[in-house]
Amino acid sequence: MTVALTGFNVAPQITKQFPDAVVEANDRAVVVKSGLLFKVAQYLKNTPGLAFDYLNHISAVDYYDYFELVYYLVSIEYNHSLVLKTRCDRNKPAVPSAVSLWRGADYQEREIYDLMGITFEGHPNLKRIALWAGYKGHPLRKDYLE
Amino acid sequence: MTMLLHPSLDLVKNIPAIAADWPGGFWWHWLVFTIIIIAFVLVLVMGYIYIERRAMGIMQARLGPNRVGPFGLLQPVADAIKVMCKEDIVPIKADKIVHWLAPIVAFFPVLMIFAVIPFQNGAVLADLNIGILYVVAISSISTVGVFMAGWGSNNKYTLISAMRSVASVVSYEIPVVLSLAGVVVIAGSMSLNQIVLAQNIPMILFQPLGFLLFFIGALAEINRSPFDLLEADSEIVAGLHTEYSGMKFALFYLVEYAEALAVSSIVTTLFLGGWRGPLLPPWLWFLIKVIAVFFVMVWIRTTMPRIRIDQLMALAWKFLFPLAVINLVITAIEVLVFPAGLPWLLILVNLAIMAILILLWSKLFKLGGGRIEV
Amino acid sequence: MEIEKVTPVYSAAELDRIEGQEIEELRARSQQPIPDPDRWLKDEVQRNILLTSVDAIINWSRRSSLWPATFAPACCAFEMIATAASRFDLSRFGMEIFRASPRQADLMITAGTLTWKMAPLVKRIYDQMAEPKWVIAMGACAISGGIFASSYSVVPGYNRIIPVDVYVPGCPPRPEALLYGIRMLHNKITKSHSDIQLNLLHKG
Amino acid sequence: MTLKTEPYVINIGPQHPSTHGVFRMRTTLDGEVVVDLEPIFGYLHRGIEKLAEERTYTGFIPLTDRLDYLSSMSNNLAYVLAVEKLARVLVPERAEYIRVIMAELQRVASHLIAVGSFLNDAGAFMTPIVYMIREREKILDLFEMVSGQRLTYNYMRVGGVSQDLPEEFLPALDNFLEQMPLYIDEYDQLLAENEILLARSKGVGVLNKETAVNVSAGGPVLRASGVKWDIRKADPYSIYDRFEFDIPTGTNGDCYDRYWVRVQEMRQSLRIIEQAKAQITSGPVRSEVPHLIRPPVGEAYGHIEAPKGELGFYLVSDNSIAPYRCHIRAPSLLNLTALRDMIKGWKVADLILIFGSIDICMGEIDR
Repeated sequence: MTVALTGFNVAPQITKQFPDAVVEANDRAVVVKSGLLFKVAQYLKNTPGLAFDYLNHISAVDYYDYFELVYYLVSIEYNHSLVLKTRCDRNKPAVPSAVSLWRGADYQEREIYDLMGITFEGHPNLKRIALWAGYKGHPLRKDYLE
Repeated sequence: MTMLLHPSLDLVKNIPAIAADWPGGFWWHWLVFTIIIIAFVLVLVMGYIYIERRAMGIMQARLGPNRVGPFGLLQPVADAIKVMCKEDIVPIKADKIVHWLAPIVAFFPVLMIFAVIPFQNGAVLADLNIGILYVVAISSISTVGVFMAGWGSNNKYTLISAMRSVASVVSYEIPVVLSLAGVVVIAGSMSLNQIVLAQNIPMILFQPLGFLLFFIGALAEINRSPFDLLEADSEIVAGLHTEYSGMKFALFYLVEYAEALAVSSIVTTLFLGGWRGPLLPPWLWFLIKVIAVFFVMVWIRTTMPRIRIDQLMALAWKFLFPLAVINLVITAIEVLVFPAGLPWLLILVNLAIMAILILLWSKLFKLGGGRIEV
Repeated sequence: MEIEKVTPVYSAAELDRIEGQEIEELRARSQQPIPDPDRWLKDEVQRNILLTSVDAIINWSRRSSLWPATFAPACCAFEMIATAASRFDLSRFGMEIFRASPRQADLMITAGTLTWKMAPLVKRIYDQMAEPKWVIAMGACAISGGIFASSYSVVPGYNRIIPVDVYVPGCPPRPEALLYGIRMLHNKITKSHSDIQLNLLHKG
Repeated sequence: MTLKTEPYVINIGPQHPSTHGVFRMRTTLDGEVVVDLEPIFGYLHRGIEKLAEERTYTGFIPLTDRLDYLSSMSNNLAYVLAVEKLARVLVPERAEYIRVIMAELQRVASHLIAVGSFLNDAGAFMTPIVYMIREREKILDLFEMVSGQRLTYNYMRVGGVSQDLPEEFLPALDNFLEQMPLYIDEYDQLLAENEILLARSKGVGVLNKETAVNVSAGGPVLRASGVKWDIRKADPYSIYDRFEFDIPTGTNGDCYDRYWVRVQEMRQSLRIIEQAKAQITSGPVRSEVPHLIRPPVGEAYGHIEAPKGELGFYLVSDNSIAPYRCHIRAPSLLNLTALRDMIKGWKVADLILIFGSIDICMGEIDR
């Protein structure tokens, strides 16, 4: 059975390493600052005991005021999982890219860029994936007008 | 030159040889046989298409065409009429003359091969004393047509296909010719009619290895499965035919099956005793054998996956070529030792030699590999 | 082995931009359905007696050897493949030769949803097919966009892009339904005129 | 040796005989060797995630059928599991067994197509896929018995399945379970030692263990690389903890291993169905769920081991009748991430073969 680590389990460890990284920790997830996302992810991936070597999926949710990015991390070694979240501003949405940590993020980040309009800084090939170049708007946003 | 002719010619004697200028006069002979050959090729190509589709259907647990005419026999006719009535498209950036000429250049050499194939004793358009050399030389010209099509279409897929075809023909010509040499050494003649007359015992028994090498090489030369890299549907769309439609495509389609027909005729003539056989008339024996050989080709096509281009080359140079040379040497020694004709015991010896050589080589030679660092 | 680098004529970004433009243009152009090619119904009465037997043979050959183009966008493709495979066996009608190159195909079975991104390519494939050619719209998506009609990227029916001869409803249609559609197309071809005859009609 | 040749760009797809749908690869070739490759998606992007936001929770089930249209039952299962997690719905015992039987039958059906089209890509002219479709038809018959559909079943519901098994289903299933192992043996005989197939697929397109994990590959692709990771064992959903089965893993991560893992998984699936059939209980097949489900505010991630890898639905609810956000973790998309590494340096023919061995479904990739 995959043990789902909650925010309470992991937040203290992250805080120890990056004192002001954690925004919120609840029974489902740990929310970190978008600026420190890459560093936290790196820490989570490379620390023995956590070793989240498998990025299950990335998702983005539009909450009208902000975007929330959901990283579902799994450790195949320890068989546990963690939901890592980050929030970004709706006016100028940008978060650091995780491709250099998990290459599985490649197409998913492009998809979020395409459909949600969030820029991933440091992505090697950030362009539209599902729609075509020149398409207006980002369909998965809640205020998308057809 | 009559090593094998001396024992008993009774089978052949029953069938009187047709005069060299039958039915009288050079021009009549020429006209009649040209018509026979064209009719033979066209009708049998349609037959082949029908046989291939029905046999393939049955091997794939289904029926195959059966709605058009009795047992679907008219299916190839319908295909032919339809293809001929279709629009002919020439791509705007194609090399128009080359694109137009390619199917013709590919088709006529194949038709010319049949000039030396005997349908009965002496029933042949031109009984050339260098028959095999003629076949080998003429059949290679088709490749020029294929390459013209690949180049003239101005399409990358066709170009890849043409390159593959040229590469395979150039490589496979060598083992094919060497394995044919074995037959020539035993029969003591290059005339196809003489070779048939020399086969009181079908040549396949004296040349089992030669037969296999020739058959594999010929399959590769005419690009039939498992060597159908030319028209590899799953890789390069329709390969060579990608830009052809209508009548020109029909010609290429015809070439494909006419080549198969040519190969099966040559195999029949050289290895299976040609038109010879008991009871039935000679031309019927010839037809039966030709169709049986083609059936084997269909069988292989439905069973085998395709091999890769570098494996194709490796097979020619590392497997077929050395075996063909060894086969030729062994045959030459046998003929030297038994100048009065090969005794039937040699059949067993040859079969054993074939089995040993193939087992040995399949241990030495493995297909595989192929990655290039980029 | 050393390989010399050659810069391509267009960069990947440039190609993407051109393709995007093409899609937008086609999208603006094809907001109305193309009427179905039912020319044969009108001039049924004008049937030229002299050429009917030639017509009959040509039409017979055309309907007896309809070679479909390999074109499998979405879900319906697997019902099409099932139709071609052993249980339903399309080869009975001489249709098992799926031509990979549209140049040699007669029939396009549009098996699946069409998106605007795919639309220019479908149009190109259709244009690449040699005359005479037919189109069967297979499945709800191909007819009207079906279950995805309200989506932002789906073309509501292939008839916005190319003329359609026969519509086979279903989501996806069963193989029997597709076979019925093919039979309908056979009937339609039987009643159609050859190009020779149409040319004569227009002249006379 | 220095060989100066000019690489050229060739477009493979979206309409190409072996791109399994409308996938497109902008390939740079040097002669026959693949130098570079850029996959281009989106030719089947139907906006399913957006459509989820305008449909009710139950009304979205038919759309999940059309994601990976070769394994509709698995898609249904993953989605209803996510909704059940979100709305905290319990499922009756019998329904769980029915779900397992369906999901495993679907795995066999999907793998049949995967193996068949892999061999078709290898150039075996139509024959293997025709035989495998023949067997798949038998599974489709079983599905048709329970759902009335051949491809898009729309069978599972939140809190169970739409209807009970008909009387004739279990005998027919028995019959199928008797025949199927023989067919698989037949494939093994025909293919497992075919010299050309071995030459074409052994050592071709190797995906090593670290890369496979790093690119989030899943399913047979991950397991062929030697990672023993199967959601059915790692995080047993439904009632998978009650069955005994093995996870076949490969060693080299080449095309042949992926093919072999799929064949072995078919056998394991049959084993699971065998057990589920023996244990199945009688009772209701659907718990009482309101017609319009309004899950509490929150989020849930339901995932299963679909035939192509881990299929997950990430649902966010705002206590309305429609999902606020529905994200689909599509296994095929993530499996494709490694395509470029696997293909570089191989020939065009291998490109098609390696691509075929990943077993993708465009409906799921583009969504």
